[in-house]
Order: sequence, then structure tokens, then C-alpha cells
Amino acid sequence: MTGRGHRLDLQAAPFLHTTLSTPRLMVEVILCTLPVLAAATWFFGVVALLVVAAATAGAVFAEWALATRAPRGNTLRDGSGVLTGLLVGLTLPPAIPLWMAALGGFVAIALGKQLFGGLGQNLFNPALVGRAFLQAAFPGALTTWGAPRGFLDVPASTFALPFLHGGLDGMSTATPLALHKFEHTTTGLWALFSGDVAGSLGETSALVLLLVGLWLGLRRAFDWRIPVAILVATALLGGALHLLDPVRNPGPLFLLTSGGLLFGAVFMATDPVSSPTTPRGALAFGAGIGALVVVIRDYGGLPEGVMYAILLMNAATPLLERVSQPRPFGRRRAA
Amino acid sequence: MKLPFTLRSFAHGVHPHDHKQGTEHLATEHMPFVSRYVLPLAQGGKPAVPVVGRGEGVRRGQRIAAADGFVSTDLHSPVDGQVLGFDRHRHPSGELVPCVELQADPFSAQEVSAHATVDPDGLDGDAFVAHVQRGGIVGLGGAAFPAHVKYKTPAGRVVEHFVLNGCECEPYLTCDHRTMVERAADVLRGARIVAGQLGAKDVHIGVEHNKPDAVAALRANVRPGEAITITPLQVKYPQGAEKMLIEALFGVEVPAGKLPLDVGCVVNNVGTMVALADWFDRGVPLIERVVTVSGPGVRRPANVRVPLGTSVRELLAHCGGTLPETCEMVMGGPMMGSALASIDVPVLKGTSGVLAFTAAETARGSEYGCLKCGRCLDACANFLNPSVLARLARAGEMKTLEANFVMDCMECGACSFACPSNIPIVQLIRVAKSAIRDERRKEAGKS
Amino acid sequence: MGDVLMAGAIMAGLGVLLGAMLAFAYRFLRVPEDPRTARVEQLLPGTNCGGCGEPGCRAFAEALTAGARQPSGCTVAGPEAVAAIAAFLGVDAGALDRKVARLHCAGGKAQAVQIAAYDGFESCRGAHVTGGGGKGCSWGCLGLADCQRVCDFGAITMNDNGLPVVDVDKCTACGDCVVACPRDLFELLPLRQPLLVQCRVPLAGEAARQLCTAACDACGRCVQDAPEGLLRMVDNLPVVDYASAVDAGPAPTFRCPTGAIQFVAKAQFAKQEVRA
Amino acid sequence: MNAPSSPAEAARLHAEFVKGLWRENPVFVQVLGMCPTLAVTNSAINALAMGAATTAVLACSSLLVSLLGRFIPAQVRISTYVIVIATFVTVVDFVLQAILPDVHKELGAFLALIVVNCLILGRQEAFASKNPPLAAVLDALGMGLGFLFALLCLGATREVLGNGSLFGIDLFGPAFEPWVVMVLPPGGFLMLGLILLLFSWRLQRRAAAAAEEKR
Amino acid sequence: MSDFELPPEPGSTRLVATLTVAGLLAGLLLASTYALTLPAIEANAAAALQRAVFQVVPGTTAMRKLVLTGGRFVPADGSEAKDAVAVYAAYGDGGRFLGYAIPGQGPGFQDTIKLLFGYDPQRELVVGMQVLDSRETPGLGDKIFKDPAFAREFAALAVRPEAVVVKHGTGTLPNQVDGITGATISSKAVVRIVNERCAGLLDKLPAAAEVPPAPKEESR
Amino acid sequence: MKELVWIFLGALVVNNFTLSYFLGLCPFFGVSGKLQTAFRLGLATTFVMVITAIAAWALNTFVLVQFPYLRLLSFIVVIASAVQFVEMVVKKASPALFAALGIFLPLITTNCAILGLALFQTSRGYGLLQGIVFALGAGGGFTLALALMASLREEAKLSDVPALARGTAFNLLLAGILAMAFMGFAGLGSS
Ligand SMILES: Cc1cc2nc3c(=O)[nH]c(=O)nc-3n(C[C@H](O)[C@H](O)[C@H](O)COP(=O)(O)O)c2cc1C
Ligand SMILES: Cc1cc2nc3c(=O)[nH]c(=O)nc-3n(C[C@H](O)[C@H](O)[C@H](O)COP(=O)(O)O)c2cc1C
Ligand SMILES: Cc1cc2nc3c(=O)[nH]c(=O)nc-3n(C[C@H](O)[C@H](O)[C@H](O)COP(=O)(O)O)c2cc1C
Ligand SMILES: Cc1cc2nc3c(=O)[nH]c(=O)nc-3n(C[C@H](O)[C@H](O)[C@H](O)CO)c2cc1C
Ligand code: SF4
Ligand code: SF4
Ligand code: SF4
Ligand code: SF4
Ligand code: FES
Repeated sequence: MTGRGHRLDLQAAPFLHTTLSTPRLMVEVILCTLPVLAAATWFFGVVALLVVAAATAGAVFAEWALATRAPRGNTLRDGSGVLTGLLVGLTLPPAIPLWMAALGGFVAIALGKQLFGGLGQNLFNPALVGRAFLQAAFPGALTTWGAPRGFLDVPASTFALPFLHGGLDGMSTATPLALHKFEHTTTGLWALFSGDVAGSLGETSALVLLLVGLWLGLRRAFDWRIPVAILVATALLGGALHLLDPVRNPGPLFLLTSGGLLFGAVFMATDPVSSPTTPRGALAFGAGIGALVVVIRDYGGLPEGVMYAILLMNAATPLLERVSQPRPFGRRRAA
Repeated sequence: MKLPFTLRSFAHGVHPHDHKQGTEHLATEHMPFVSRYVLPLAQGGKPAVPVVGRGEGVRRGQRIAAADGFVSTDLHSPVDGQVLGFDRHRHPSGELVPCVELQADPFSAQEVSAHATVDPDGLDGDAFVAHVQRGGIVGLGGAAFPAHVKYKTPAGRVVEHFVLNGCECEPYLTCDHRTMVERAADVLRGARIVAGQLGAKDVHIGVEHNKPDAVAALRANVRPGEAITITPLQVKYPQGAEKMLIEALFGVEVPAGKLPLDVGCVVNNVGTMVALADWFDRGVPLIERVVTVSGPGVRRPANVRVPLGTSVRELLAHCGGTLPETCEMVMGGPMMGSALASIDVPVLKGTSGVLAFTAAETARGSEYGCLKCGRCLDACANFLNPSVLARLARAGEMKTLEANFVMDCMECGACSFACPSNIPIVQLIRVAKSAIRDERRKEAGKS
Repeated sequence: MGDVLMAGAIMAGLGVLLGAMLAFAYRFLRVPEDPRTARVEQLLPGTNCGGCGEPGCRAFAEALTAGARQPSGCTVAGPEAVAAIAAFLGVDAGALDRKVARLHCAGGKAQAVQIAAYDGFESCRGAHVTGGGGKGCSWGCLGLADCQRVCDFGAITMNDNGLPVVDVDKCTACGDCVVACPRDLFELLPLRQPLLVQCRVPLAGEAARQLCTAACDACGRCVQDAPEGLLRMVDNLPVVDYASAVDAGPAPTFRCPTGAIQFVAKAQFAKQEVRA
Repeated sequence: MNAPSSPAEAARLHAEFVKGLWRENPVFVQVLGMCPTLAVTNSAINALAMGAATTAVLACSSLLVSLLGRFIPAQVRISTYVIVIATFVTVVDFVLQAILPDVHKELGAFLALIVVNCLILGRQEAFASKNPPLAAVLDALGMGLGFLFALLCLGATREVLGNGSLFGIDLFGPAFEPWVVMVLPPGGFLMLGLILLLFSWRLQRRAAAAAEEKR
Repeated sequence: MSDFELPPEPGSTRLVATLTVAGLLAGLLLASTYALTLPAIEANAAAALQRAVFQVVPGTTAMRKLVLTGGRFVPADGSEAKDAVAVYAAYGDGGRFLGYAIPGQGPGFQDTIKLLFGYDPQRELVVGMQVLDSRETPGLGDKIFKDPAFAREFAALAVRPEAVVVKHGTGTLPNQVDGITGATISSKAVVRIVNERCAGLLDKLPAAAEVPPAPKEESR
Repeated sequence: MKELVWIFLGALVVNNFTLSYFLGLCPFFGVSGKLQTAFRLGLATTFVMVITAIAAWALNTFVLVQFPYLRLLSFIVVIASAVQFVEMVVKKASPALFAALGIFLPLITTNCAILGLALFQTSRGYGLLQGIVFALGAGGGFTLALALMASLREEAKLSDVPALARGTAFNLLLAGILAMAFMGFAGLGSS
């Protein structure tokens, strides 16, 4: 009688679904990395494209090689692997050898994602696992910031053969944070804002990052509480410490616009998988990142701490989730 | 006219497309009589006990089974005809359950043999409750909970508000909408009867603001000075869930595990009022109801007044049949209804809609890992954490599930609707709840 | 040399002091407890490495005596020690009246009618709560392996006919599958009585046979052929009195028209079985 | 220690010795003594020294415990073993300090921590106290060498990747970019995790092959 | 293990006795080992120290340990407190006083850095530095002892008022140390340890004239 | 005061006993399956560490000045006995406290984090107060690492960790990532 002489399907309610899907969400964020990539290319030349491409290739390769047996969803198709690769690439310094970038992408997916069972199951931000591995493995290469050069001028180290460094030292500059920490010179705000400073590919232009972040927030691609909490916590704690010791501790505006803070707040702390789902958890998560960033930058050995702050808060996420579960309807007042 | 977002509502929830334009303007039509009717004995509460024998002749409206205990209702024959038997037949839930099977009398004019009409004002509380029970009246909002049970208020409890649920927040469904437009007077008549009996101070009718004609029709029937308020509400799912409705109307949360009565409310569906008016004023028990037949797979969508026990197959045939691409039939709304394994199942007292879907709507995108994006949290009007519940359910962590209040879930489906990863969250939750109830039952059996 | 003697003296002194302290504590502060725990603790290595996941050997010993853990959970103890503990606790004892999990259904893919196609995640209970999973018989096995997934001992595998095969040797009668099955089809039954009714349908005759070729149609022949009292008909189904010591042999199964009652010595179903 | 009296006895003793090397390898299979395993394996030479020191302590303690085991009341069993082990560890510590001061400096506190290595205490309890001296010593040597082998595997891989050298000998020349993480704490965890992963991958392959053969 | 009875509870005396005997034997064994290995160990330590001193004060052929007692440095005679501050006077050919080798320690990037540096009071210059112990990052921080160029920075370093670290390649003044690129923190830590030690001790060191004469034998 | 703060922070995060010094790994991997148990083990360890710090200080100051070669032996014996004694006292005095924390005590005594604490304290020449602060930091750091690890593992139990990696390999790799994250604290307070 159904017209087709075969059996009816039996599915579970609801029979209607939102039009948003995970691959679409990923594509949206991928598109939002493009302005950042464009800015990186503007400031650092084609080498930016090469590095990001290498990292993405490493990530996609790992996804292809390891995800075949993942139980749910084809992670190659959903675009999250590409996004992870892009983000790894954007967090690397311009002069990094391409083989390292590719290795970073690979480690991000292999150790950061597939080890946990694939999309949505990872406990740490995969891109940052990849980068943290690189930073621990090749601290020299990851803290060497090539001096500005021509658009098509690619540093010798870029094409270093695997396992070789290809002469990384040589011409190097320092990031605004390192300049402040080790040389006590403060970079001008306009340079920080526009992005014309040394640093990782994607992190330099505060302007582009703010615009992209605003767009993603308005599109509800991420939980707005996380970036807002990060920025507020950084500004408050940073400001307070700055008042205590203005020479050693930089001011809040500098803290907000320098280093990877905005990039991390827009793209990486907001990775939904490794951040809390609960509203209160998200606020605490962001505030924790902000506080850790300030502590590491002001008192730590490293000039920059965004990556470590996010990873540490990733580790604390299950605990945060646990204590911030929403009170169900009708249970809010009485226990 | 207020702007939509300034209207009252509850927190969280989702906005599915309402798909009502196909039937909302269609006047209710009558389903012609067919030859065979199947009525499950359990239709709201405990199964009723047959009071007629195999082969016995019955009249339309005659009692055929009597309530068994308090949380149970009488069952009446929807037709003039003959009792074929009491075997098991397939229920919309897929199970084979004991039913009364009737053969319609092809020569009968099918006039209702009405019972005596009763003036409700002349009844005291218990007599009123007993009379409602005798009318076989259950809630027509979906759960088919015996109406009289709600009217028996424990001593010391005061009912402040009698609330009518005219939200009809489920997409596609328009049966309540048509009922409010076409039978506004009966809706209000029912409300006055119940409110009077309960001693409620006032009556509130919540209607989603996408039904302006229903609001107008109801308002037109309110007598001046009467404490009956019709409140347009935001269009948001699940606005019709009684706890959300109470929150929207009064800003009060019904405590978890408690009843509306605990905050001084009794809630009924608008259709239930019409059934009450029919029973008291015309002596007609609950033997038919309005069903919306809709969905992309139906050739002629309609609102149909259907005698209970009519098979879905006949109802669909009345609506021109289904398209060849139809691959899924749903009883109830698209958010909370359930898929039918077979269309050879009867229309029940609780059947508000029959929807036919084609592959285009039912093809589910592939499932992805939970992104922990929190969209399900923002959807859940119960303020649960559906993503956690789903993951725990998948892992079978029953103890943790209970600690996370899985039993508070009303299975509204908003979370599954909102999930970009296509995770069958409600189904997982339903599985967990079923397992927990089972375990509790087995545990209780042991000791 | 003086140093050497002094060192010996210090250590000896420490030994005396601490030994005395512990002896004192042992005598006056000890809290009595299950002597079996103490014995098991002695049988354990006492390295307190935590490798077992318990907070130390004592806690593991308590878990062992409480039956919550298996002796092999200790990563340090050799096989002899494990065997000794197992023997001491009698973990393997009492094979006499052994029970195993049995399924009251034989309606696999090849026997039972499917009226609709379940389209959801693989779970019996998931199908059960979704319009009954489309199986014509709403009492029968759904074949989606909930039981297999909960069995910690790997005793259950699904055969090609979609029915769970219980490995009688691996089944410890823990009862997890009994709880897991949404249709309550598993029961722990004594191995010594192999008569088993493999159907739960309360229908009789044609109505039952329409749903499933393996259904019990309540013809009653098995009850007639069994010794008095061993079988009785309840709700259109024969019920075996497992408390009875009568050994009827396979005779009651011979005239069953559908094979709903079976004499199962070992596994109920073959691993690769599709009977038409 | 008497020579084995029969071929069967000899075979048994041989088995006692071999099992620790591979089948019951204390690190890869039993996952015991993780702290020294990870802490000192940032170079092959340290791994070797730690392995050797542990083996020496293990063998001496096993011998003594096997000889004296029967005389020790159960209640002070563990305490006595600990005293025995601690004594030998201190002896090894002094001897190393006297003859190989550089290695001693590298191993640092971890040499002393042999005392609490679960492997050693575990062998005393699980084996030495219940077996004759010869078997006990062979078991100890087998386990010790298995431990040494595992440490060496880890130490060598970590040193080669992390420093571009093996036993301090530069392997790849100055153009090599060492993977510093390997000689840092995370590298220890990651490398051992990776090795264990390889182990279970091999086991799985072998099981799959066996299943294939059965068919 | 055939009987599952609990063994009889031994008397407390037996427990005490077992532990006592074990403790006694262990003490004896250890004391003997100590006595046997002590000379070698001390010789090793002394040799290592001597090598270090000889390196940080170039040209040294003999040394003498001085300890701070009562605000003054006096030759060590074994009676001083264990934790007394010590420096080493270094002598060249013919017992000529060359300078002091001063140990120092302080926090580095990862963990405590222990080092020894040579100081020539006549020229008021640091003349050498050697890192004895550190856990700095291989490849970065470990350049403080692996990079000969960094060690050379200490060959003639002015420490009054104090030495400072500058960016690599920009050091020109006598009190400037070229930092190691990528290991500024470790470089700074080394210089800070040296500075702190100098600030605390230089005034207390005996002037060149008052230095006790070189020991008779080669060392000690 | 400032020095004490840095001793505390140093032991807590910068040179975390577990993630940077590789001490106490057996319980770190063995008892991090459940958050609640892990947390309690952490607290009990901290408690034992404080006892250890006091005992080690006493031994160092009063007994071992002339007999350095007895250090290891006397540390281990004294710590073990002291803890055992405390265990029995707690068990007698407060069964509830014992059930919560005491059952972990035997596991902790033969653990290298404890002995390591005593040895580090000795080699760094900490006094009594410094030693206690050091013990509190080290114990807190151990608790922190253990609690994080346990909550991560509980979460991972709900994930599809590949069968190949499940178990020790996964735990090691997880600890590796955690250790990388803790590298962010490197040099804290040194600049
Ligand atoms: C055991 C039981 C007792 C109930 N008793 C009352 C009652 O005394 N008063 C009342 O107003 N509703 C009562 N209810 C009805 C519920 O409030 C609710 O209306 C019903 O379960 C259907 O709700 P739903 O359609 O939102 O699922 C009862 C429900 C149950 C299951
Ligand atoms: C998610 C959800 C949505 C509901 N939506 C409606 C609705 O739109 N209209 C309605 O009358 N009842 C709805 N109900 C049922 C009401 O909660 C309530 O049971 C009903 O209004 C009681 O009236 P009745 O007993 O007369 O059916 C819904 C229940 C749930 C759980
Ligand atoms: C994994 C890692 C290890 C590091 N180890 C050291 C170190 O041992 N010593 C040090 O001074 N800085 C170390 N650093 C700090 C950075 O190299 C820091 O940016 C640098 O000291 C400052 O840069 P600059 O010296 O080029 O100005 C390390 C950084 C990382 C990421
Ligand atoms: C808003 C947003 C931010 C994301 N940020 C990251 C990121 O920082 N790193 C990453 O590996 N993936 C990121 N992803 C992709 C995806 O969540 C990630 O691959 C999963 O963690 C893999 O399970 C992001 C996705 C979204 C929607
Ligand atoms: S909406 Fe879906 S993907 Fe998002 S948190 Fe909920 S279950 Fe996970
Ligand atoms: S189905 Fe349950 S969990 Fe999901 S939104 Fe509705 S109430 Fe919340
Ligand atoms: S759980 Fe029950 S229904 Fe499911 S496969 Fe097992 S026996 Fe069949
Ligand atoms: S009829 Fe019997 S055998 Fe067949 S599926 Fe149903 S319960 Fe199983
Ligand atoms: S070896 Fe360190 S705790 Fe076991």
C-alpha cells in the first residue's frame, strides 16, 4: 500500500533535522582561515603557503592512513583533518623546514586525534598537540623567526631534507613578546594590530583575527564565551600585574594583540571537541587560558604561553565539565 | 500586535520549520465508515475489561469494555456492528496486543446512540470524576493520560489555574489548530466545566502565535468579565510540553519528578475539552478524534475526524493514498511520533497525526563523532546535557546516566534535531531509560 | 672499625625500635577482619605496586575475597600464586550444578518474519524502542547483539542466522546477558536438564506460525510426551520444571512440529547456521 | 649451588632464565619498574648502566632471599626484603661511584630508587623466596637482562633520535636536526607507548595469522 | 601452599629479632663497603674538582680549599661545618697565586645549575667558567656547557659592578656576555649565578697578599 | 617567603614529580582509572610525603651526619615503619578516614616518589620548613597529575580508542601529551 511493495523503514524520532552538518561547520571554519592565510602570505611571502600546504598534507595523509577503521563517520570527508592541518601550518614560524611542518600535521592527527578514536573523541586540541610536539622536538626551529624578506624569497631552511636542519640560525629576528621579555623593548600597537611583526604565520595580524572571530561568533560557529573569557581574563590579570610591576609585566593591550593570543582565542581554544560543552565550563575554560597565558608570559621561562595554556586547559576540561553540568529543569532551586 | 520575540516562552528549545501550511486552512472532514475496527483494550492507563461477548451486536457509542481500576477508562464502540473477537493485533508500537475486533454493520445509518446528558454543575467532585471516566475520555494531547485522574485533586491541594494547551508545537500537525478554529465554543465550554469543578481561579489558554485565527476564534467566544486568558506564545519547540507551557505562562518551574498540580496547575489539551463538551452536553463518549494526515508522501493532506479503531491503511486511502516514494510512516508528530512498522494498525485515542515521508526527508546524513559543540545543550528545554547522556548511553554507564538525570528527559527530540553530527541522541537516551527501567524492574522482582 | 660497629649498632637499634613499635601496634592497635583476606594478602606478592588497579595488595585481597576481582588481575604474582589463591578462594569450585545462559527463541533471520526495516544504530534495545524493530514477533530475538556486547567473558557470538551462540564452556552464568536482553529472552538454566523451550510467543496455532517457522504453536504434544509434571502449558507455551530431577531424555521433542522445544546438550545453535 | 641433576632439570632452569628476556619481559610485558625505565633511558649508556645495576642488585638479593627465605616470619617479610635490597643498592651505588663516577653522576638519584623498583621486590616475593638458589639467580638474571634489554631498546632509540648519537658516538654529523623531545620527559612516555603499540600490533598480526592458519 | 590455615602468629620477639639481625647485618655490610670504597670515591671527587679548578683558572697546578669561618676564609682543616661556604685558591708554577675557583648554583631554565668559575682578584676579572651540573634543554640550554664560544665569554669578564647578558653578537664591553640565541634564559642564569656569588664573596676573599701559600704536594 | 613559594610551585608544576621527574609512575598508571580513587590516592600520598619530609629531616640532622652510607637504608626503613604505624593508628582512631585514605598507605610506602622526595630534599639541603613545603608541592603536583590523568582516562573510556592502543600504550601516550603540556611551566620563576 505504500506504493512500493516493500517494507517500511523504521527510524527513531525526530524525523526532522537541522540543516547544519558537521562537514558544513568544518568548511565554514576552513573558509575563515583563508583571510588569515592571505594575511600571512602578504607579510611572509609564498613561504606561508608552502608551510601551510605541507602541514595540511601531513595531516590529510595521517587521516587517510589511520582513519580507515574509525567506527563512526569518514573523517577524511568531514573536512576536520584539513582544518587541523591548516591550523598546524598557521601556528608555525615562516622559516621552518617543510618536512617539519608535514611531520607536525601528521603527529597532530596521529597522536592528537586518531589515537583517541577519531573525530570528536580527542581530549586535546590536535593541532596544538602537533605543534607542541614540534616545539618540544625542535625547539630551535620553532623559536627562530626569520627576518622579513621578499615575496618570492624562500629561506634555505624551507627545503631542508628530512632530518636535517638546513641552516636555521643565521638571520633571525625576535617576536614582540621575546623582544619585551628579553630585550625590554615594546613593539608599537599599530604594528601588532596590522600584523607587520615577526611571529607564527597566522598569529600576527590582530585586525584580521578580530574580524574573522567576530564573523565566526556571529555565525555561532563556536561558543562565544570562550574567546570572550580569554580576552577578559588576560586583560584583567595582565592589567593587574602590569600595575604591580610596569617594567617587567607588559600592559593588557600589548598582551592581547601580541603572540598567538587572538589566533588561539579565535581558532584553537574554540575547538569544540576539546573544550567544555557547558556554558559555565566554557567561561572557566577561557578564564583559565587567559590566566595561564599571563602567568607563563610574565613569570615563565618562555616568552609565549598560549599553546601550553590551551593544552593545559584541555587537560582540565573533563574536570571542568564535571563540575559545571547544568542543573536540570525543575531542579534548580531545591537540591 | 507584539513583535514575535517579545512574546512569552521558555528557555532553550529549537525552531524547526513548521510545515503546517499544507493543512492549517483545511476544514476538518469526516472519515467514512469502513468495515472493520480494531480497538486495543489499553488506551490510556490499565487495559479495560471487555463487557461484551464474541459475536455480540453493539451500537455506536455503546460501552464495550469497562475501566479496570482508577487509572483506566471505559472503551466505546465507534460503530454499529458485531464483535468479531478479542485476539491480539498489531499496535502502532509494533507489539501484538489484546484488542476488540469489530465488524461494522454495512446497513446501519451509524447514528450515535447517545448516553444521557449530564449537567456537570450538579455533580460533586467524585461523581464528576467517575462520569469523565465513564466517557472514556483521555488527554488528546498525545500521551492519552486518563483525564479524570487529573481532576481528582488530593485533599488540601488547590488548583489555581486551569491551563489549556493549544500550542501544537509539533510541525505538520494542525488538528488542534482546526479544533480551536472550528469548535472554539466547545473548547471554552469544556474549560468552563473543568475549571468550575476544580475551583480554578482562572483559565489560561496558550497558543503559539502562528495560529492567529485560533486566537481570534477563542477570544470571540470568551464572555465579558470571564477569567479566561488567551496568550499567544513564541513559536518554539517544545512549547507544548506542559512544563514549558507553565513556565511560559507563569514563569514557574514545575519541580523535576513533580506534577503541574504541585504548582497549582492542571493542564489539558484543547481537543480534550471538545471531547468533554461532547460527553456532558451531547452524551457522546470518546469514539472519534481529529487526525492530521500530512507529510510529503500523502497525495491529499487533510484534517480528518476519524472513528477510533479505523486502520491507518483505510485512513490513507481516504486521503488519496501515498506516493510511490513513501518509505516511512509516522504516527504522531515528526519530533516525538513513532515510525510504524505496518500500516495495518488502528487509529488510537492518542493519535494526533499520520505522516508519510519519502526518502528525501528520511535519508539521514552519515553520523559523525560528537563535536561537543553544545548545540544540544542549547536545545534542551530540560537543561540536561544530551551529548554526555548520549555518550554514556553508548557506553552503557547506567549509574552515571542516572546521576546525570537521564530520567528527567522528556524525549522531546530537540537535541537530536539540533545535532550537526546526526547523533541519534534521543534514541540512545530512550535505550538507556528503557534499560534502567528494566533493571529496576528485574531488581524489584529479585527481592 | 669503630665506624663499622657503630653503623651496625645504629641499624640494629633502628631495627629494635621499629620492630618494637610495629609489634606494639600489631598487638594493641590491630582491627580484626576477615581472616581470609589476611590469608589472601599473604598469598599475594605484597609489592603494593598498584598494577592491579587497586590501591595496594591489601585492597586487592579484599576485592578478591569479596569476589569482585579475579586472582589473575595481579600483574606481579606468578601463575603458581594465582592458582594458589584461586584454589584457596574456591573460585573454580562447585561445577556440579552449573548453570549457563540459554535463549528462549530460535527465530533467526531465516525463521522469523520481518515486517519493516529497522534503520538505526545496531542495538537490540535501540530497535526494541523503535517500533519493535520491525520484527513480526514482538517477543523474539532482535539479533543485534546487545548480549554479545555485555558479555565480559566473550562467551556469546552472533551466528549467521542472527542468533546468539553461547559458548557453554566460557559462560560463567554472570547473568549480564539476562539483564541486557530487552526482550528478556535469556535465562540461566542448569546444564543437567537439556530440555529447552526456544520460543516466547503467547499466540497459538496459525497466528504463531505466521510470525515464525520456529514458533511454538501450542499444539501440546511435548507435554503429552513428557513424564508427568515435567512440562506444563502456560499461556500457550510449554514450561519445563527445572527443579524436577526427572530425566526424560529427548523424547518430548520428537513430535514438535516446529522444533520449538529442543534437547540441547551443548551449544544451542551452530556458529554458522542458516536454517530455512 | 649445585649443577642441575638431570636434563629435564636443566631445561627447566633454562626456561627460568629465558622467560624474562622476552615472554615475560618485565618492561614490555609486565610493565614493571616504570620510573627508572623512563627516567634514565635518555641515552644508551645510562640505560645500560641502570640495567646492569638493577640486574646486579636483583641477582644478589634473589640469592640471599632464596637462601634465607624460610627463616623470615611473614609479617616482616617485606621489610626484610627491603632491607636486603637497600643494602645491595647502596653497595652498588658506592661501587659505581668509585669506579665509574661519570655514569654515577648521570644516573643520579635513580640509582638509589632501584630500592623501590617493583620488579625487584616482586621477584623476591613471587620467585626467589620459594625457589632454590640456582633457579632464583637464573630467574633474577633473566629478568634483569630482560629489563636491561628493554632499557637499552628505549635508551638507544631515544638517544639516536634525540641526540643523533649512540653510546655518545655521533652518527649523522652536524647537519642532523635532533628530535630533542625524545630525550625530554614527554619523549620517554611517547617512545615507550609507541614501542608497546608495536608490540600489540605484532601480537595482533600473529593472532590473525594463527586464526588464518586454523581455517 | 597446601594448607589454607593461617600460619601461627609469631611472637613479637621473633619479629623484633629478625629486623634487628637484618639491620645489624646490613649496617655492617654497608659500613665495610663504605670503608673500602671511600678512598676511591674521594679520590674521584677530588680529581673531578681538581680538573674543574684547573680549567677555570688557567695555568693552575695546585689548589687549596678555603672555607668561610667567622667571616673569613681560612684553609680547610676538616674541622669546619659540612655546609660551610668553600672556595679554592689556585696556584701556578712555583706556587704563584693565580686566583680563586668559586662554586655557585642557582635556578636555570629547567632546574638548578651548578657551576664553578675562576676569579682573578688582581685583575678583578672572571677568568673561566665551567658548568658542573644542569638539566637544561638539549640543543638549546645545554649550549651553556657544550658551546665553547659561550665558555670563552668568561675568559676575561669584568664583574664589577656586574656582568650583563646582551643579544648574541652585540657584546663589546668587558662586562658583556654574548647570550646564546634560543637560550637567553640559561645564559642569563649562568651570569646571574656568577654575579650573585661575586657580590656575596669577593669582599671576603683574602687579598692576593694574604692568601695562604700553596700546599706542598700537588693537590689538596 | 618568596623562596618557599617557588619551592612549592617548582615541585607542583615546573618539575612535577610524575610528568617531569618520572617518579611514582606505578600508581600513576595503576590507580588513575577512576577519578575519585585517584584523588584520594593523591591526598594520601601528600600526607605520606609530609611525614617523609619530617622523618628524613630528622634522620639527616640527628643520625646520618656521620653515617651517610646508611641514608638509603634508614630512609626506607623508617619511612615504611612510620607510615605503617600511622596506618594502624588511623585505622583504630577513625575507620572512616582509613577507608577514604588509609587503604592507600601500603601502596604509597614502597613507591619511588616518596624515597625520591627524601633524597632530593637531602641533596638540596632543605631544612625542616623548606622540606615540608617541598613535600606539599610535590604531593600536590602528584595529585594534580593523577587527577588530570584519571579524568582524561575516564573520558577516554567513552571514546573509540583503537583496540590496538587500548591499555598501557594509550596511557603512556596520554601521559606524553600531558607532559608536553606541562613543559609550558618550564622556567617558571627563573627569569
Ligand atoms: C502515575 C501518574 C499520575 C498522575 N497523576 C496526575 C495528577 O494527579 N494530576 C495531574 O494533573 N496529572 C497527573 N498525571 C499526568 C501528568 O501530569 C501528565 O499530564 C501526563 O503524564 C501526560 O503528560 P505529557 O503528555 O506531557 O507526557 C499523572 C501521570 C502519571 C504517570
Ligand atoms: C515535548 C512535548 C511536546 C508536547 N507538545 C504538545 C502540544 O503541542 N500540544 C499539546 O496539547 N500537548 C503537548 N504535549 C503534551 C503536554 O505535555 C500535556 O501532556 C498535555 O497538554 C496534557 O493535556 P491532555 O492530558 O489533555 O493531553 C507535549 C508533550 C511533550 C513532552
Ligand atoms: C622545548 C623548549 C625548551 C627550551 N629550553 C630552553 C633552555 O634550556 N634554556 C633557555 O634558555 N631557553 C629555553 N627555551 C626557551 C626558548 O628558547 C626561549 O624562547 C629563548 O630562551 C628566548 O629566545 P632568544 O634566546 O632567542 O631570545 C626552551 C623553549 C622550548 C620550547
Ligand atoms: C570553531 C572550530 C574550531 C576548531 N579548532 C580546531 C583546532 O584548533 N585544532 C584542530 O585540530 N581542529 C579544530 N577544529 C576542527 C575539529 O574540531 C577538530 O579537528 C577535532 O578536534 C577533531 O576531532 C575546529 C573546529 C571548529 C568548528
Ligand atoms: S549537538 Fe551533537 S555534536 Fe553537538 S554536542 Fe550535542 S551531541 Fe555532540
Ligand atoms: S530529548 Fe531529552 S535530552 Fe533531548 S532535548 Fe529533549 S529533554 Fe533534553
Ligand atoms: S540481547 Fe537478546 S534480543 Fe539481543 S541478540 Fe541477545 S538474545 Fe537476542
Ligand atoms: S515466534 Fe518464538 S521462536 Fe519465533 S521469533 Fe518469536 S519467540 Fe522467537
Ligand atoms: S617504579 Fe616508580 S612507582 Fe614503581
